[in-house]
Amino acid sequence: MARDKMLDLEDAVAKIEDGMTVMIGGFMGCGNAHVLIDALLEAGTTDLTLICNDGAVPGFGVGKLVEQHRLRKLIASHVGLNPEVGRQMNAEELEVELVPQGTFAERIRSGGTGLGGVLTPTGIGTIVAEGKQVVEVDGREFLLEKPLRADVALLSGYKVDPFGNIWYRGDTRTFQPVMAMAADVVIAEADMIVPLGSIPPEDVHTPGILVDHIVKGGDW
Amino acid sequence: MARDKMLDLEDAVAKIEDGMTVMIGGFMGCGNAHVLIDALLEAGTTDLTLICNDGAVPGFGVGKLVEQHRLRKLIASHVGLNPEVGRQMNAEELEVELVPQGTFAERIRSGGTGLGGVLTPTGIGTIVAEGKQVVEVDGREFLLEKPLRADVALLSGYKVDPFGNIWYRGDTRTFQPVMAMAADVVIAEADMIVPLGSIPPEDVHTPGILVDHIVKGGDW
Amino acid sequence: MPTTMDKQEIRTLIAGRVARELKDGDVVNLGIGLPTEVPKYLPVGVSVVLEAENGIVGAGPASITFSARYVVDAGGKPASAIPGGAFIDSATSFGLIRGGHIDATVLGALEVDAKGNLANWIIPGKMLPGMGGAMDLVVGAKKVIVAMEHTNKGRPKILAECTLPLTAVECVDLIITEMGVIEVTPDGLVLTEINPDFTIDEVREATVAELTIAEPLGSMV
Amino acid sequence: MPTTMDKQEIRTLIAGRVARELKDGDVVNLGIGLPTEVPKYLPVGVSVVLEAENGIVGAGPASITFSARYVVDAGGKPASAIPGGAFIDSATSFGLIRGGHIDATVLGALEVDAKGNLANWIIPGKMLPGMGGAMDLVVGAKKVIVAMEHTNKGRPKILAECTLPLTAVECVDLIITEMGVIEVTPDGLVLTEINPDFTIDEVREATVAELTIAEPLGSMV
Repeated sequence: MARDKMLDLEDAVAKIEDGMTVMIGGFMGCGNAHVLIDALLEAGTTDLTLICNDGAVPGFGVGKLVEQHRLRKLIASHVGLNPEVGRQMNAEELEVELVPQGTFAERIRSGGTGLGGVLTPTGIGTIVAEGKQVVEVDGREFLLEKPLRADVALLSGYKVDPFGNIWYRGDTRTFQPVMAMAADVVIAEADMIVPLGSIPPEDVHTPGILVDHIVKGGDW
Repeated sequence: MARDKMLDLEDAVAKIEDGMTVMIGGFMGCGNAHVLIDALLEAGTTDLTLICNDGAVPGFGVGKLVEQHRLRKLIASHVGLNPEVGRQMNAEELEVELVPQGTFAERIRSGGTGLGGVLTPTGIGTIVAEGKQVVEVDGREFLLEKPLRADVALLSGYKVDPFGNIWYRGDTRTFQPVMAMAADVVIAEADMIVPLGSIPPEDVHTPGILVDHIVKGGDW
Repeated sequence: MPTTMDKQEIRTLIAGRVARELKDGDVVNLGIGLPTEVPKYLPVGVSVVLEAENGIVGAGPASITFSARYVVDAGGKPASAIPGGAFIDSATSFGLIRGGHIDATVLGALEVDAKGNLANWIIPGKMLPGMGGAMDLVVGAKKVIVAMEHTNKGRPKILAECTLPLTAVECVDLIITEMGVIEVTPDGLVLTEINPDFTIDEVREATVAELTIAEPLGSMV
Repeated sequence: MPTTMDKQEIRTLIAGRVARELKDGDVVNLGIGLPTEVPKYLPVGVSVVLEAENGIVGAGPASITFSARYVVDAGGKPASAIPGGAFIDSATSFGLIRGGHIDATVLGALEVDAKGNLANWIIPGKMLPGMGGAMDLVVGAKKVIVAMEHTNKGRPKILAECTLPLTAVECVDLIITEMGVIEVTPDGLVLTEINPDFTIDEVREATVAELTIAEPLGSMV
């Protein structure tokens, strides 16, 4: 089980090709995979579809991907704190799909756990429901929201062991556990690489079987 | 936040009335709320609907509730290791509803998280699908499995703080985190009562806001 | 007299009145802005558990124990977990929210109407911050309290029918403004308390939706 | 000669052959009974990660480090987590299973048919153990390997069409018995390897479903 998944940063971001769909966890930049984002910018990768809760803030985290025009499309729940998102959207340089935050989490979870989608009361009677299937269960209406998946997920863990088990510090966990299940390739940056077995099995937040590659993070 | 939720065992099981629906976590008896089950037997409560993964084994955990004829109905995924379940079922003393284990977990999760149900590929083309709605998503068929809720959930935690935060040891966690969200009243037995703040916030498995009452467990 | 209250006095009045809606032990989610001031005004003996939808149950203010690099609140500001608090993932957080495990949510509004419909996330062509967690919160929380100034620079925000895209339908339970407290009932809006600085006519003038006046009408201060 | 193999030799043969289907690093869920013997026969250099659907990723044998009071495998027997293993809740465990994160599952069958339909959880009126995790496993695992004796005391179990209630439709990829290895293809069942103790005719006689014989036909031992 102790196979080493460590990869150089450049080799890791080389897995991401122009035009791919990428998931990045975190909230308003906190918990973003900052080191991987910087390497991705360095690599020049572009035309990406980003699935991330928000556009962060200018100059921080995924906000940099927006600023440097690396995104074709952003799927998020909130973009208000990064005015550049709105500007690019109005200039038709960036497509934005807004998803209620709870639905956003569940759509990713569905994508990673083999479910056909989510039946949620959220969005019923609003423009979010437009064009979507409504399913009635015991007389109550639910919106069918479809699964989300990505080519690559970029995670940020505090403690990561060589097998890829992740422990997230503070509330950086956010969407990362569901994203770890919903992407074809999962790359985690580790603030700390810890020995195998040093995360108690009960406290592993993301099991290592979901993580393909690990890079050294923390330096941002 | 440090309100004390401790309750005497008898007062705790008095919350459970004849005819109620009760959820109990664990797997083949491991992780069952053994102390609460014994107190429930003592209290004489009967005619219960039990939502538990299995019937455990004779003389152990929820197996005792079966043996002592306290159940009207059992909703479970597996009953093969407790022959008494089959005997009572054939004698029409006990109604048994079998649910695939993954669907069982998700139905409870739906019940606790306000979703309209689960869209699962599991069970399609089998007798499990009989009488159930099939929803097509992008050309693939999914079974709509409805939410499960209970009047009371009985949990078994290893470390529990006075606010009700729970840390489960080993693989006793099972269905307990989803059950904690899907019952009107949640009672946890604690192998160890630990001081508030002693479970690191990242490692709380069930947040205390979900737990109504705590009893001292461990002694079985 | 309305003109005697400055912005901060208005916020204080509203946040103070919201605080009296909360019961000891309530689990509460507070929107950004004015609602975050509510905890300052909780009566003695009342403490609530703050939930931040990005993953804190038992959220607290920024503290040296918790690095801002790893802990922020739902506004993206440095935060902490209080002793006994928990950090959870977003799917679980919104499970709590959608599943009815939050006793109350307090948030602002662009418009509210007679049926309790709420609009607070988009002004087409002008402002598109996104709904964030608001749509889930107002659908899932047991009690939805709108805390806002009664008008937008004199333009009524409490309407017969919302004109902006909705956040959710028939979701608001209570509206608390600097003019009074309005309950959403199946029969429409009921003014249950008034700020004695205003007359009933003044409140009605600042409100497009029809207002029933409770008997007796309480004072909000 | 078939009659020369006793039960344990049959189990050893089947488990040994299943072991050669697994690749280094595979995440594998093993059903109770025969499949649990597979890890003993893994070739040198091949190690797999065992998933137990009740919540262990990286399951190991009973050990003094882990109390049987707190750790059991999917058969309810004392177990452990290996270094680097994780304990997870059931919703997450079946998320892994349904979501295609398990490379292979190995389980027994009452019946399998030409389309890869599987029946292994109920004999109406006789045996009703319940499906447990089997329905999810065979729908979700990337590769479904049925490991079983070729017949039930001479009565064929590999049929043209299953007669018992199904576990899932068209889910089986590979059938491994003491007589040979059978692949389920869109064109039906293909015998790819044979136990040299048997002739093709003997295998066909013990199999109701039509069998295509691979060219060249390999040896399973």
